[in-house]
Amino acid sequence: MRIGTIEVTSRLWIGTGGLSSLATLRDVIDAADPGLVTVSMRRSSDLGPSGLIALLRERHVDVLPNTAGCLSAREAVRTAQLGREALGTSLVKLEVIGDERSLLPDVVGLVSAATELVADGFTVLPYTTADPVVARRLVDAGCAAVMPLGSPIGSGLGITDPSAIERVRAAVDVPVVLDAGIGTASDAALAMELGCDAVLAATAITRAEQPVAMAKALRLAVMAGHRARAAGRIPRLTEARPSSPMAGRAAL
Amino acid sequence: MRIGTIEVTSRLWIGTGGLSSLATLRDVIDAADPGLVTVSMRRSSDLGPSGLIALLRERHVDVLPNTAGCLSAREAVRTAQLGREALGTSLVKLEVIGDERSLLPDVVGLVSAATELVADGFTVLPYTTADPVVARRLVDAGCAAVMPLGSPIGSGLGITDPSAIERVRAAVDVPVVLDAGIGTASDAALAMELGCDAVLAATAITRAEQPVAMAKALRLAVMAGHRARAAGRIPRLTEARPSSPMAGRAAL
Amino acid sequence: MRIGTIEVTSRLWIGTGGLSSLATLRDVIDAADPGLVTVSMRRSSDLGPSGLIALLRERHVDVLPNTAGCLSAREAVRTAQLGREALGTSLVKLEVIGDERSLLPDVVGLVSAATELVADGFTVLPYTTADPVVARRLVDAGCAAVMPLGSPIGSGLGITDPSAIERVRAAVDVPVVLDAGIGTASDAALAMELGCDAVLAATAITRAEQPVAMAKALRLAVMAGHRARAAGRIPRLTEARPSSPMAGRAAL
Amino acid sequence: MRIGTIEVTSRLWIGTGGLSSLATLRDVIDAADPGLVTVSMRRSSDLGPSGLIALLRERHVDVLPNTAGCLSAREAVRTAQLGREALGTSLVKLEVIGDERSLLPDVVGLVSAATELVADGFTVLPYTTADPVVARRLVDAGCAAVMPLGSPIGSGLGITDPSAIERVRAAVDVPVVLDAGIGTASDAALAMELGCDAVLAATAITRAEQPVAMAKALRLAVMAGHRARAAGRIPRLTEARPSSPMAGRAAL
Amino acid sequence: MKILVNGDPREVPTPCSLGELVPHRSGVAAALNGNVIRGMDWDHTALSDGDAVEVLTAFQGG
Amino acid sequence: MKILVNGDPREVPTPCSLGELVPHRSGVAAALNGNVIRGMDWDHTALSDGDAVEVLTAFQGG
Amino acid sequence: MKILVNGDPREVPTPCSLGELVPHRSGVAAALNGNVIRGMDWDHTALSDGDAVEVLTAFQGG
Amino acid sequence: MKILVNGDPREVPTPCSLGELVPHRSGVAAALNGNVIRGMDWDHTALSDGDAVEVLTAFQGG
Repeated sequence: MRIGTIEVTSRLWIGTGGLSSLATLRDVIDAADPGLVTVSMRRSSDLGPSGLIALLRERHVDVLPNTAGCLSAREAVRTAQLGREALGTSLVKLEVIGDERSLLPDVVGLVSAATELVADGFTVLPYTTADPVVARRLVDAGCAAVMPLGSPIGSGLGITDPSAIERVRAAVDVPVVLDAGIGTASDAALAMELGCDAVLAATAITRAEQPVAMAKALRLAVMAGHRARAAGRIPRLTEARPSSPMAGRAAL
Repeated sequence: MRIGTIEVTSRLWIGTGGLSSLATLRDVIDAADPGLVTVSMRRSSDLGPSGLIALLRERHVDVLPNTAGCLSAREAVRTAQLGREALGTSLVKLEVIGDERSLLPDVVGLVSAATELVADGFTVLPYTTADPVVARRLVDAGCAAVMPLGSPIGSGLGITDPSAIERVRAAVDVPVVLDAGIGTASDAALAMELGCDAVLAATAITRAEQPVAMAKALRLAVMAGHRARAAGRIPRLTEARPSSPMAGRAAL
Repeated sequence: MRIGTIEVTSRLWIGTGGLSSLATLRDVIDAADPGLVTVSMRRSSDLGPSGLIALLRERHVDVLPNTAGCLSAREAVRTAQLGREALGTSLVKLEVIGDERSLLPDVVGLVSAATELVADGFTVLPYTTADPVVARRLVDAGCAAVMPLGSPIGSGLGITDPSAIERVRAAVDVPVVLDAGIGTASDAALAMELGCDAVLAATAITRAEQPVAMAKALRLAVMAGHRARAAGRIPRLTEARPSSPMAGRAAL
Repeated sequence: MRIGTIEVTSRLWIGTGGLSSLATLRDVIDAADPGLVTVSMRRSSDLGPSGLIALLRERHVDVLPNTAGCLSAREAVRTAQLGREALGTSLVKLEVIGDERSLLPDVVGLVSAATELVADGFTVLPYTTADPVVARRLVDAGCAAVMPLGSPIGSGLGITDPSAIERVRAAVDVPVVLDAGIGTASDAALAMELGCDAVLAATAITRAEQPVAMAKALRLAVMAGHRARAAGRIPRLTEARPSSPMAGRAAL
Repeated sequence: MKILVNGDPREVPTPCSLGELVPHRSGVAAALNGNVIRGMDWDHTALSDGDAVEVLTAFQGG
Repeated sequence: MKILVNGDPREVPTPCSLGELVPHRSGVAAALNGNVIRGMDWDHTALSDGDAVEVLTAFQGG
Repeated sequence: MKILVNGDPREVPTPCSLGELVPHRSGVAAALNGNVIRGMDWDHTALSDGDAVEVLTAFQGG
Repeated sequence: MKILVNGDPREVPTPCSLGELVPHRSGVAAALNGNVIRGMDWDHTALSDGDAVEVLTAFQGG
């Protein structure tokens, strides 16, 4: 799919937080074959670039700097600008956190930060609630995609309200990327079946017992869910429906 | 996995009822690469073998005759014996239907039919409720696997009580194959994540808008769920957990 | 409702296990105004009657001895007979436990024990799975009611598969009493809305922080759910439906 | 509870839309004993007061005018002002609809309309999403309560994401009133168990087969849920926990 | 003169105040060209040709 | 003589064995009056007037 | 003689009936070697050396 | 002079430009007293006593 100026092929995107080593991250990237890889902007102790940047360049992955931890629109806008300077990309995963405990977005601050960053030439991908009205406001503000949460960041609760994701999908015509809450493969498949264009998984991979194996599992799950939606699932029936013919049964 | 005397490699099994043509079934089989393929025993109008048998031989798939539609242990036992005669296999998917509307199994009749068929040399795979106590009785009776239902046959409701499938998994050491209820990819992935060894899909594939595409999707989903279970998913948390470091944030 | 020879008016039934004192039990009984009160049969250290029996007589409640903890039909039948001797009632809540960890019933043993006790003149109320086929077998065996579980005993998980309870309700014409799993008021209301005639609550009351207050809450909840079912609820819609008129809006 | 200057005793609030006659509404009011009754402002064909106003005065109920159907902050503010003029109350249930199909609120417009109305002396009760961050913004703007939706207006889907309601409850110290989505008694009980101070039911009552009976059921359900929360429910356990003593079992 | 009352055109004598147009004081509210006019001000609020008046009351609603 | 084959009445010559009635050996199975007869036994299984024969094969099924 | 009462060994005089062992009639029930004995029969039910007697009453339970 | 670099006080020679403080150009970004300074401007951005400089790079994050 197209995100701003770049073509993103893989529908599994990954976050990189929580892994013990860059070596494991390399293996995770190779297993996940991610469409985009998120990073956060933090202080450099030696005032130089991190080893992470070298690794991402080595693996030729497109990087998506986020504004994780920003508690105001102003802070998020400046962090986005620093990300652009350091990484040479106009992409930004915009987070304006409204509550440090639940890490849920502040959608009012989010809309204003998105408006400001779009005007500044950014390709904005906002982390938002599964609210179709807010999603439409973000698209009207010029966002290139919307990233609704399935459940709180790192909770692994999956998609607590699937109908909300379906409403977001129906409300906008930009890519919808399920962000936050994915716990395992079935959650990722469900996200795609609900109409998402991609899934971002961070904790689900990085804190799994075996991150590389989970990366592979999620990659398969995203493909499975995407194909299943295209295949047109059967309707849900409250009654049973025989899968073997009733006719031609023998009298025994 | 081992089912009686045969080694079943693929963890996606398929039912064949509901497809319009054998040509489509051939494509579905090729897309699903099924471990086993179920068929039902019905009257032959010309007293000869069906074209289905020829197709299954041509594709070299292992066939699993069922006793679909049988309303008593006696009827199911005889149908199983006829399946063995016609198809030259001792495998049987044992169904003893207790209610023609919900197509739920009669577990009392099921246990007695299973006992009789095991004594007659069959490798019995019973379609049963997600009841761990019944499952253990079936294994004690000599069944080679248990096939609990996720929801009613053909309903596409998925797995209405995941904890029940987990209890069946914990109760027995033979293969557990999720039977009935699968609607789409995420259902199949969930079944594997709950500890099933395989998934049987019939209506989900045969009545999908595009059966071949859904067969491919379910094949990927079963692999995804199987790997995800092995990878060790993250715990479910009621609180959020940051996926980006809190330390090193800039003062902006 | 009629249970065997006795008329049970209240639709909240209670178990008595887990309370610290008989004094609290007295208050719980007064708050719950229970239709039936279950007790278990255990060894008498002084070979005399327990204080519990005196209390139940004092409050004029109908007692329902159970066969809790019995792991075989034979043990359950004898325990039922001892209950009848000690308490002078032919009512029995029949439990045949199939698994000491999940405390789920062994439905095969249950049907045979029920058959034997009915022949011996008992009014049998079996604790069973939410399986409509087993429920009908129990009714065919002469049971006066069926008591399907919502979720495991003492788990407080409520009704994990509401559709299963609805199927049991549709399958039999004797009273259906939701047994096991109730955690709080909404669970009890839901049970009645699904068509149950009564709810048995034990742990939900006895291990609540304030047992007497919870008893009162469940009493109200059972009434609420019973009336709500009779009132005929609105259908579930995937779309919104305005509750204020669209016509006559001002132009402002 | 206290809402602005008035003391609201009953925890069941009702909407009045959808009933065929004022006579039925009178009976519904008597059965529900509502804390507040919502009305909408519409054009008067004879330029005079409606019969509804006379009825509400006769039954001595406190009225809560809403801004239902308003698609902008400006329209909602003016409708609120007209409601105050016509009904002589400073209470307003503030609705700013963001999507005519789902009738979900536009939370950005909602916060600005709430701010304006608070400055104008209103006691504002906003209909909002189950978003704790938005809820806190509304309280910071001076709202007297927050009214999160359980599911879309008139859908009868109940509370699709209970954890979201719990988060709203934890985020604010003003009354939380569950608005929209209630279908039947168990939904209302659950809302109170999640920590809501009251429940607003409209369609659930007015479009039930028997509105008066459902009003009574919801009244009981709200009481049940409120008491159950206070009583302190048992924890949810994945394992069973015996409700009968294991000790003292006979050897039979 | 011609004014709009609740969206419908209506002929009223000149001069005409909002108070003359709307006989009641209680249970209704009025807006003139989108601006809410308090009841106390109706009598000395003169209507002009082309004015749009909205007169609302309470109806059953959720 | 008259027998029932898959529920339908059919006239067959006398004598007639199950093997003569059912030409195929592979992919089909037969029951005589409710009892399953193995293929090897068909030729020396004589049919009698009024017998009910069921001849089954595999069809698509779940 | 030695018998088991509720699983515990106990010395009782010979002869001894079940009725002599269990003073109460109401609110209790007894089984002798696994067989339930009705109260009316306790007095003429003689106990023998090694018998296992279970005497139960009602306790709080779910 | 004394400035703050990533929150820590540091003594730097006078004069000192942002470019002199931060040796690298790629993979890092800098803000001076809260305002982002583009890399091309670092060399002619003089630091003053008490300035707060933030120098960031990319770390693993969700």
